[in-house]
Amino acid sequence: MVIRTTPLRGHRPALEGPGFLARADLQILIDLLRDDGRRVIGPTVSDGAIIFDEITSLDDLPRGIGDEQAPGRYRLRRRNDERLFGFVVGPTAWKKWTFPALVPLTVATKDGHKVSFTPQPPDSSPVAFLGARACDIAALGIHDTVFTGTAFIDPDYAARRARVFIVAVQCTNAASTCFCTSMGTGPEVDGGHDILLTELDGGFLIEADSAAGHVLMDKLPLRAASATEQYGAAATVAAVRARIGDPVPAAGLPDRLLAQLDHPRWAQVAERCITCGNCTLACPTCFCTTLTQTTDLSGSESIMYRSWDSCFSPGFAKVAGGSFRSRPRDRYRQWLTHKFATWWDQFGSSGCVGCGRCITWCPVGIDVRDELNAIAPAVPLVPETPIVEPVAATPNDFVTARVVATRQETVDTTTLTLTGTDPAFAQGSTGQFAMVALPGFPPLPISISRFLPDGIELTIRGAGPATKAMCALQVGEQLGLRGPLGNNWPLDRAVGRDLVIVTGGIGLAPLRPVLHAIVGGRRRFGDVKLFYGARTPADLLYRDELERWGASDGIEVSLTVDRAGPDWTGRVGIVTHLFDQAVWDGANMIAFVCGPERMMQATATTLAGRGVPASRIHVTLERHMECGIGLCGHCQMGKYFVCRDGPVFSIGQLGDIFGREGI
Amino acid sequence: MNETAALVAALNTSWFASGLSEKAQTRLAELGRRFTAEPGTELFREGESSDTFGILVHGRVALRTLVPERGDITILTVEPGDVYLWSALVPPYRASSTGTAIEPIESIIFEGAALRAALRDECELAAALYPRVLVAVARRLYATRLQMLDLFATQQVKEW
Amino acid sequence: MSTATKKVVDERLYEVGELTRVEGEGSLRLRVRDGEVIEARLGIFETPRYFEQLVVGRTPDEVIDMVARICGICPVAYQMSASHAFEDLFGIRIDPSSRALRRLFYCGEWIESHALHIYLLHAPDFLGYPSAIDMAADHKPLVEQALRMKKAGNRLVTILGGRPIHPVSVRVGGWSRAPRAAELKEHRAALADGLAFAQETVKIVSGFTMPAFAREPRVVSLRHAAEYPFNDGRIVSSDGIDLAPSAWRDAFSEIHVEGSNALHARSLDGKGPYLVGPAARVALAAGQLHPLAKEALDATGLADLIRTNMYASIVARAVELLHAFAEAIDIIDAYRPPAEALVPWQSRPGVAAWATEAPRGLLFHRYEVDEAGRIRSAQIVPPTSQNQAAIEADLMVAAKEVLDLSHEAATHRLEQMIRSYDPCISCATHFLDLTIEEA
Amino acid sequence: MATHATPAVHATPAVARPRVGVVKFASCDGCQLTLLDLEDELLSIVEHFEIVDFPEATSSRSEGPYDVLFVEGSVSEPAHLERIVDLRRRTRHLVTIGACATAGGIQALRNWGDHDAFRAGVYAHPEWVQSLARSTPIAEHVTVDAELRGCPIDPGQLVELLTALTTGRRPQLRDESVCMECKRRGVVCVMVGKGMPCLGQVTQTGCGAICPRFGRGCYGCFGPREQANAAGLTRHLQMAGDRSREEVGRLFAGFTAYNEPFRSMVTELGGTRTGRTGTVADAAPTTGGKR
Repeated sequence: MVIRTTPLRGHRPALEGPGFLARADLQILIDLLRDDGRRVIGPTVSDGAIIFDEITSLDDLPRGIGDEQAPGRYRLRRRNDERLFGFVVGPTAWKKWTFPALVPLTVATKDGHKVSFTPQPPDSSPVAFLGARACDIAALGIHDTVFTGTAFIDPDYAARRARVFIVAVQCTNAASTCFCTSMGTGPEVDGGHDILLTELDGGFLIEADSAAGHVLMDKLPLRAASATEQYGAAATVAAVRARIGDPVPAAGLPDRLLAQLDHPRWAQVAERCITCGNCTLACPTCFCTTLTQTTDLSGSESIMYRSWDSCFSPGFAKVAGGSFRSRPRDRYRQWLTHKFATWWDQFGSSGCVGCGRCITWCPVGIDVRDELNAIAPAVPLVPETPIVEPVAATPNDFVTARVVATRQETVDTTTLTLTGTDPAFAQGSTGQFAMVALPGFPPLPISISRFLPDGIELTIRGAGPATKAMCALQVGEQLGLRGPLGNNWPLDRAVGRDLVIVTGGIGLAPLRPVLHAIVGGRRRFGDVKLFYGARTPADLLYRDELERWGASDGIEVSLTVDRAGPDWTGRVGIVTHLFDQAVWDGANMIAFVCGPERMMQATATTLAGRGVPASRIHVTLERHMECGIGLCGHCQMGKYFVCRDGPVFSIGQLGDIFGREGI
Repeated sequence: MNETAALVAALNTSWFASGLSEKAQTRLAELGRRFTAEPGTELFREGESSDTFGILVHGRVALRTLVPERGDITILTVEPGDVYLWSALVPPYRASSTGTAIEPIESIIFEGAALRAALRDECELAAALYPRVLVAVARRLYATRLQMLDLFATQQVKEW
Repeated sequence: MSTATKKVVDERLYEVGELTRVEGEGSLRLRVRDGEVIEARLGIFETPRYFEQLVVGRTPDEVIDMVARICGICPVAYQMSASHAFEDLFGIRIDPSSRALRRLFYCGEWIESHALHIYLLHAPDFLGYPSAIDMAADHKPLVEQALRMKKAGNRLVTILGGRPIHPVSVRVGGWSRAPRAAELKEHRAALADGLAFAQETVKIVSGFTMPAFAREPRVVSLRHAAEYPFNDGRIVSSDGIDLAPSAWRDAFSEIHVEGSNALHARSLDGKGPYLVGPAARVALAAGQLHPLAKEALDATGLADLIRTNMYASIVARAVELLHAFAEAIDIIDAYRPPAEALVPWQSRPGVAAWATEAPRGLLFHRYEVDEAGRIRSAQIVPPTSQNQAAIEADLMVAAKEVLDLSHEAATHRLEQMIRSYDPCISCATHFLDLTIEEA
Repeated sequence: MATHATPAVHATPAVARPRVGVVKFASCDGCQLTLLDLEDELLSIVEHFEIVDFPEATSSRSEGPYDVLFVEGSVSEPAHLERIVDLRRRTRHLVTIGACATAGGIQALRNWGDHDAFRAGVYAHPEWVQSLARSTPIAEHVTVDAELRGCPIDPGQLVELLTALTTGRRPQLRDESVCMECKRRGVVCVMVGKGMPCLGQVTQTGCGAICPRFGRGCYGCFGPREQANAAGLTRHLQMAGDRSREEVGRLFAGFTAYNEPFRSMVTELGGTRTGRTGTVADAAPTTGGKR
């Protein structure tokens, strides 16, 4: 137990300007924070490095210890002084406490046909970060935007973050790997903290920057800092800035980088890169995660965990049939372009704070600064803004819905009619999807094939275990839903225009609501043509509705199949074949396209040839999705999260990333 | 109007010929003649010699091929305005599939020897016609490629 | 075999094609003609893996990782014999605290291995079940307690070595990482619980009815003045052998027998088979047992039976289980992390040899090390090779006891007899160095 | 006896109590022992699965058929060749467990050596000993439905595989590097922080980063991960780490050496014996214990 006798406390009038705290009295600061019921997290020596961990006393701090850092190399060294913060950022990032590596999100239980999903409360016990540097604070700011700055809030992060008290420390040295100056995040601490310390020979210059900070500061045994001390502090930090210089000139970097997607250097760095993922996990801003389920043997209870993942892992961008970024070079390019370029489009800032962790902790010493300078010459490029935000939903929050009807559409495809869905679905609109979960299975994005007053329909093709399990659901059974998610088909833009709908296979499901909407208000649209392709006549979905749309609803329905027997007198050939000779005036036309990516490319090309402007050719994309709201990072495509900014995009929006390999 | 004018008019409705110069259209009309058939009519048979070039004006023609043990498989249906028969331009002037009218059809057909002679002697006509043929062939090729991809097949994901 | 084809009056063949509830693949074959045993054979057809060749050219630390893979049940034993052998040759003095951790490590493996054998492999024989799984249907609490003990042992090895099977932290010169005192303290309660049930276990197994059997074998084990034998002591026998732990070859050697991929160890003095393992250790080192274990042993009053009735080895094993729990707790209570978990060392050429006590008995390693500190040749003598001759001698004795039983009962009885040795056949396989036979 | 609780919705409606077998080829038995080491789950496992064949644990035997067969060990003697094919015929899900079954095991180091010399070097009468010149993974002989890596396998992954089976989902076995787990656990990288060579970057995750947690480099017992850039790591260790070819080769010449790309590294760099005699020797004595 610590005994504190500080005559000054409580009696001293609040200081004007910075105070001076004797080094030994830092213990008092620690004790005060702990008395507030906070765990104090600070630097301490462990396994030959200075990590962040819970500390209780000054003795836990690395007194008189500094570090040497270089690409792929980190060593501690004795300093010839008693400084407690005479080092630079180490392997640990503060996200360990605000965004832990492993978080239980939801407990799902199954009892007969009843299922339930219970969100897990975050551990929000108060903590204090002692020794956060400028770059660390900038990193927290970036996470604030990612997790709480858009329409979507991550409740776990929000709760943890709200309980952090930050004691910042000015950098009085720099490592060879630092480049905060280039990223505009440091070395000077500029806001985002409660208390700021600058270490001097005898102690600390101390300033408060928040109400809580001032309250605490007033309890400390301080004297006013002398002008010399203030000048000394400022001079040291200025010296640090000078030492770092400007290793990565940042002006126009995003555009320069995106203009070099085909640079040979990507392949060269992939020779050295082991794609181990260390850079992304050491990075204080990387936020990609993956869900895993742990189930008891009876399958009656399963816990859904969220854990750190990395775009460098081959499995990260996997969908049925392979990975979207099959080559290491694709994955390195994804990481670098996201961090330094497309992050701007998503969150209005760079994703890098220049802390240098990815350089020091790269086992093979790849230096991101060298790669950037080698790859990105000055070429401008015009960024575009993402379109409408869909309805919000948190990643751990499932609503259970009940199956009231099932319809076998084809041999492998079933339509489920669900009730008891989230009221939000009543506001849902065409093209949106839901994250659908069964206990023990990873949640899957399924597009909504019909909106009903008291529920929705999902048309699911049983391809993998989870989808097969969903197709096998019987009337009365339950499943978990999140949503509706994603944006919608821009029907408003189709009003008064000729609408062409081109789709294939299961792709008709997300467009079915569009057709319902059209039938509901047919007069608002010009000619409406539906071109629908399937593998064989037996694979056509919604046959009765196709019949009706064509016969009585004033929609020109053209069907084609890839192959058929002689008894089929309809068309045979790919779907574009249905209109690639049509002599159209594309000028007043808008197109909605959904199907396999190759088919959409063929269609887009043909439509463009008919004179339909790229901005009015809309496609819906499929990517690996886990959170559905742009928090897990799986579905990134260039600057977009397909789940949040899509799934519907115009060809104009996508530009040349549509159909490019490895994006 | 006279037969030629009528054929020119018919040609103009077709995607294939509408782009051609008036001169080329007229010349084609002189070379071609109108042809009609009832649904079910077999227009040409896979492997048999078929020294004709044909442009479909109305109706639909199914191109089929016989696969042992699977029977006749329709590989493509040709829409109005497209070329449905070009074996007259490609030695050995045999049909590569069986063409059957699945609707009442009307087409314009050209006798092979005459057409080839004209194309050989009249550079202007050849220069006008061949690019259109090439586009038709290229498009057919691309479509076939996509069909081969079997895009809508269920990707059977491995159970484990 | 030609004899098999001959027609003879009352020839009986007892055969178990694949022994079950033993570690590895072995077979049993016993032929009795007119009441006379004419063939008794523990066949071992475990596939050879050539470890003694694989380690040639490798460094001592690599050897420690490699030889662990000889046996999934007693990897610690292999790491112990190897590390001690090299430390002896290189003149390394490890931190006393590191030495205590090595004993603790062994306690963990003994607990895991003995609990596994007593309850999951052997007890079903006495209680009449094909397996502990079936036994659990009627004796669930018993099996659950046994699993808790086993877990306590595994946990101990895991705290020290990262995982119960093929742990990673043993290095020549000590440990790549020594545990914090708190890590061990956290586990104390589980060990105390295990200790209590181990005491119970001694009572339970000494209550089992032992089939009649009488043969007093020579016994061999390590003996240490102050400690129950784990990593240290002298190799002694019931008839006067007394050697340094590095000098096994002064008294013993191995031979290759047809129909077996393992080798028989024999003593050079020609006095025939000898026994290693729990029964041998209890016979030779009962004096060094932990007071709690000694007390429990005396309470059973079976000390003599253990020496003469192989089936009673389960009692010896239970007593050692108890000892391991008791000593583990003592070590944890006294534990201070080593000042230097890993002491620097430099190789020197020569012969590195050492014996330690694996759960199943004496385990001897011998390596020739070259100037570069790489292995030039290796010899590894596991307990089961040494017991093999004794097992076959005991089959002779057991045979007489089973003649009146039904063929099936007799066969089962013989298999049970073999199980009493806790044979570790993966270990037993492929350990012979040609040069020895020539020597 | 509790019945299995496989929910009705399952993709592959599991039969009541899947029949499970455990068999071994050339191995140390450690992986099958891992099943017995699931002390907390064992009794529940035997409620949900019918253990029909498991010689190490029970005297009751079965010839199958098996819903799940766990295969331990490598194919390394003539009899194994027929046996594995025969077992495959009687098995629905064949799961290989451990480095021997998935990579040939440590005994596959003999694949670089002279087998006859090895045999003669160990046995007085090599002619009595049946063994193949190469020790090979099960997948080299029959189709494998799932594999659990590791020397030994990880208990957690084993439980995940079993629950995946009762739940009907695909087992969630990550195909990422050991580094990922190392970082998630906040372990300080031994390669960057201590200059120790470590195979974690090129090795499949699953162990929980045990070796780095215990202050040493990963020795790759879970085998090469998908697209492992072993060549890149080798270049770095030789150039930046200033290590000899043979020293780097010995890193790969371990328990999963026979799986590509480790195999190519060993062949290219050496590190294991390539003949009966002669040790690959550096001039200087071996040292250890240094941090």
